[in-house]
Amino acid sequence: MPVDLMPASADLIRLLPEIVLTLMGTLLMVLAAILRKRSSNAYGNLSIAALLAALGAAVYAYTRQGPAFGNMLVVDGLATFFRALVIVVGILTVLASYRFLRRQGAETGEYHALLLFSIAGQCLMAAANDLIVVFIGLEISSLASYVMVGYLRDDKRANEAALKYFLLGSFATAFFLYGVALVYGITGTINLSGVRAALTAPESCLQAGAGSVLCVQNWLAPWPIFLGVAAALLFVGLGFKVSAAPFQIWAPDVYQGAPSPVTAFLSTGPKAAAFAVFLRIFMSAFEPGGAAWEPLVWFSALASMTIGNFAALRQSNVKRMLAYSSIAHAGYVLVALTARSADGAAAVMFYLGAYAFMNIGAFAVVGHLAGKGERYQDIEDFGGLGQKQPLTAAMLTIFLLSLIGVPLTGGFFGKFYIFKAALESHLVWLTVLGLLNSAVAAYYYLRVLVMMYFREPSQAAIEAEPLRPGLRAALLVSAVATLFLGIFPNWVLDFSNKSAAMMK
Amino acid sequence: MDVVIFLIFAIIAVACAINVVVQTHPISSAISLVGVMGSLAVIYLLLGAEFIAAAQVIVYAGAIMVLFVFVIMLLNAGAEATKGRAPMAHLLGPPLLAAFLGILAFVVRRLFPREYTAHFGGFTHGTAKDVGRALFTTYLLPFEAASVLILIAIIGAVVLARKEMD
Amino acid sequence: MDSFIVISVVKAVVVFGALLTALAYLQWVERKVIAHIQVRPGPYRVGPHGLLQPVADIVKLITKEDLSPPFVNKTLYLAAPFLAMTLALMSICVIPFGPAIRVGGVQTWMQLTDLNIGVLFVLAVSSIGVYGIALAGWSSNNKYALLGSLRSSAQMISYELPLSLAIASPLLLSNTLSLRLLVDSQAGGAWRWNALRGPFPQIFAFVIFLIAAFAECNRVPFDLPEAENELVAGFHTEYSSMKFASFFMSEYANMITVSCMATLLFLGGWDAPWPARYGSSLVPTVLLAGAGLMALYHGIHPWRRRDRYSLPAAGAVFLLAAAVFLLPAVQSWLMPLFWFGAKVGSILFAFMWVRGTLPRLRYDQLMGFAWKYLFPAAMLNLLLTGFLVAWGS
Amino acid sequence: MGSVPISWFLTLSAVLFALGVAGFLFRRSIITVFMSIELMLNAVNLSFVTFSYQLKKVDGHLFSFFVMVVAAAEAAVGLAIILTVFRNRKTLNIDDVSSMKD
Repeated sequence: MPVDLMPASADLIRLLPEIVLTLMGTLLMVLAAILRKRSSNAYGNLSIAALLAALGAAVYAYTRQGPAFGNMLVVDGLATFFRALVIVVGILTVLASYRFLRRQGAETGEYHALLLFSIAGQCLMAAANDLIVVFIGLEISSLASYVMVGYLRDDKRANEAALKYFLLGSFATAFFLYGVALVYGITGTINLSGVRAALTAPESCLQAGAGSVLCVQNWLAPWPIFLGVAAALLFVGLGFKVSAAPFQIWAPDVYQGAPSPVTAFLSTGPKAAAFAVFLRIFMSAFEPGGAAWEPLVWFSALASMTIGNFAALRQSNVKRMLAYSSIAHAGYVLVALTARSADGAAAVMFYLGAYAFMNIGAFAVVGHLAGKGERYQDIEDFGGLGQKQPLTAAMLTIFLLSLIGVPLTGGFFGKFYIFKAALESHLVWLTVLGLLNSAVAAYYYLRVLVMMYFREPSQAAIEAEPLRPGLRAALLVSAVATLFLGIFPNWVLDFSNKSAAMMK
Repeated sequence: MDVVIFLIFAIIAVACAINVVVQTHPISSAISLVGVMGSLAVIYLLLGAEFIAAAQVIVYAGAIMVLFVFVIMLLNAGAEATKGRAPMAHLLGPPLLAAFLGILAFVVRRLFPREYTAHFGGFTHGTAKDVGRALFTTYLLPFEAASVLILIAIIGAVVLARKEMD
Repeated sequence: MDSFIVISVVKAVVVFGALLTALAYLQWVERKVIAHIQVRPGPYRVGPHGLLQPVADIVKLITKEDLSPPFVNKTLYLAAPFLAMTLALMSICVIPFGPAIRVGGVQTWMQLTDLNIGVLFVLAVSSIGVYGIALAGWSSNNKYALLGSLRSSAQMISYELPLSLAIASPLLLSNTLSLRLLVDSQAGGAWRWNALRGPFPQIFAFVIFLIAAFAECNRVPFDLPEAENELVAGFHTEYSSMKFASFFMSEYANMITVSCMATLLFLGGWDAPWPARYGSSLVPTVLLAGAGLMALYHGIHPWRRRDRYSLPAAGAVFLLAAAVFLLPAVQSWLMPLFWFGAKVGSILFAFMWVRGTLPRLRYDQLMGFAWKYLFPAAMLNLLLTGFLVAWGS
Repeated sequence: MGSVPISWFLTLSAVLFALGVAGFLFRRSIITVFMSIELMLNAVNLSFVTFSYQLKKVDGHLFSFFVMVVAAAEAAVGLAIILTVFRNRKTLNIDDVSSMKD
């Protein structure tokens, strides 16, 4: 009768990053109760230590690759890449948060604990090989970020952002779940390897359960329709998380209302994790039914790029502008997904890596300049920053140039690989439209640059305090990483190519 | 017999669900939603999911909806204003929704031909024992992850709803 | 099939008849107990020793004017007492009162219906029981009623947790969710009852269960929802006549349900505390005979004149009952009923005793107590039990 | 007498889901909007349980169990967010909660 409930040690090692993050998050809460200090640097330091430990754990788990927990989790190149990416995003977020939270008098243990939990959820998503684990990872990550968005409770805009993010997020989650239910009915399993096996050898009916749609339909009915509906529903849920059109409406309000470090985190961490899930579901499990979902992604990619870029043109609020630009960037990544090739998958990984650094850097500068209570967010407020704070302005220049896609920055190679993969899959029109879009995008990024270097100092630039060590470290790391990816892309590219090839 | 039970509770569920949507007062919507949940619990029993049926009543009707009713009473929420809605939503909404419902219903109806049926007692492996065994063996990882989720929910609720920021 | 329906109908009539009578008389017993704690006689006028008082109360409640205030939300205002009463009576359907019996060659259980998930059913019904109170307070459109029902909702949600956790530990020992099998697993004497048996006696869980049950029934010292000195009458301020009586009866029905649950979960149900061969079957006879003799003695030397007839009559009834318990033919089904009734009765007496003794808690103390002490204690108990059960198997 | 076609259960689930979507789109009270999401989750649970019956596997029950756990967690956080919004704005109408515009 007694079953051996203790999982094998190999399973635990493959789950190590999540375990480390969760334990440290809990420890932070306990510590906050013992220290009885509302606001302290110690929480930030501890969470940096936790994230570094988790990074180590992720690398260590990579040395012991393979499936875990009955194939619910799989540690491979893709998982490790995205785990490392979200953990690094977490480190940068914490570094950028020190001064920001101090200014708001809100550097509490809970903030850091929630951040750690959220990252743990994203790591779980990156490694998940079962839709139920994906779902729970997604919810861990989302619930923690809902709270983080509304963390400054007395700020009206933050409340509103949290409410919108929460309502639309749960709405999208319900669609995702309905998709999961249909997948379960069609294939009799929701394990992604199982789904793939059921879809590749469907006529045998062995992989799927005897009662599944695959068997019942007996190949008289057009089963790809069902699969298409299931894929569409899953796409709604994930498309929301990556703010792809037409599920992008929440992004501008949430990015604008949330505290700047949280915005930086939201626009990179959850997005990267959701794309990891995207890759696993669409490039691996649903690969056999690829024709059913390709038009969907094609349309969404184009819509995201166009809506994002053209709406960004009209914005005067920089946070809002960056929000629209992040919608556009999700569109570029979707272009690579549409390619449905190993090269495309590798391009997705590379692009998200580069994008994480440049976007966090940009938001960190915005948060730095915004001052107490985030008063200065207008594009005018960047006037004369180059004069007053040359270092900050130089960093922002690097990030913005990378966002445009200028050579020698990570953004350039990211876009290059994406469009290369798209062309190789004969998506000529999408490539052309994407390139046109990047040209449009250059305009609104350049506007900020012009403002910084060719205008008189604004009130915000005059009031801006000098860069504190934490923020400076975050900016330096991001800038160096952006340039590194732009000058030596091969190191990361080789890894992503290898992982993408392994994914099948 | 099974068909009759199904139809009775399916009709109650749909009627209550419609009521959730058309009632203007949140508390009427909440009570209707409890009605949906109760009738779904009976339908779960029909499908042999006795543990889920009990969990449905305990968790959904007994905990989540009580929380809703509690918040509605706490905020003393009144009936919602009927004016000032976006005209676009009203014009485009119903046809789009009907289309969506049509497609969805068509697809799920096509999933299984008519000869695939369910009757009470056709599936008896939904007992607490079966669910528990699967929960602690096959689904151990999601189970543990779900506990983290609940921890987050507690922390989050406390962070947001606490009185002072001191 | 036909006999099944007939038996079911008969059982339903008997159970609900007995239950409703018990509800009416529980009220009388409570008034008497409280009165004796406070050294006064209690109801005395209607019938001998006030025995007809419940009848008088019912007549009064039915004939009272049925007020329905103009400012209430009609539908919910009418639905709330109905809901409270229905839910309170529903749990009794799955509660077994005794083992299988044979009546006229047909074997049946002293239970309306057995569910595999009987415990979950009771939990489910009790978890939605809060709606009756919440809706009553809300629909009354009265701030005191609203406050009362807000308090009540919060209180019931909070105490539901320790209650469920306390239920979980005996379930671990008994390894079943069916109430009937639960009793079977504890058969064989008091040392096999979940409250006392090894490897880990559930005596703490029993105490936690009782405390939480007091709160779930809104009883003193947790009767905040109807604290009359601050909230008038709490959630049922606006209710009168039979609608008020419904709330009142549902409270007593809930008390009976939780007492039955405590008996089934922790005290071995209808199982005698020690086996019949050591004379446990003589206990009711001895007790009843003792009571009968005492009544006869007091009848011979009455304090008051009227007792000259009533007490000997009562004594005769007791002696007759004592004799009935000796008949082997009825002993097989009367003994379980006696033990079940005795255990449930003791717990109900505890309810009244506490009401006569303890003061009411303040609201924040009440919530703090649930979350800071009761919940961790229940959790700890469950963990220890789990470890010991796993270690033992 | 007789048994119920599986497709009826699925249709019921789809109808409830669509009604949830309708509630989400047309209601203006934040709490009702949130309740519509719960309705959608309930519809999904019915699908899970139905497929579980059809496949004669218990897994679907587990999924709907996890959905319930998640729904409970979401309810706690969501209602807390609604409370903070109400505290700052004294309104529960979703149209009044839109201070940020392009």
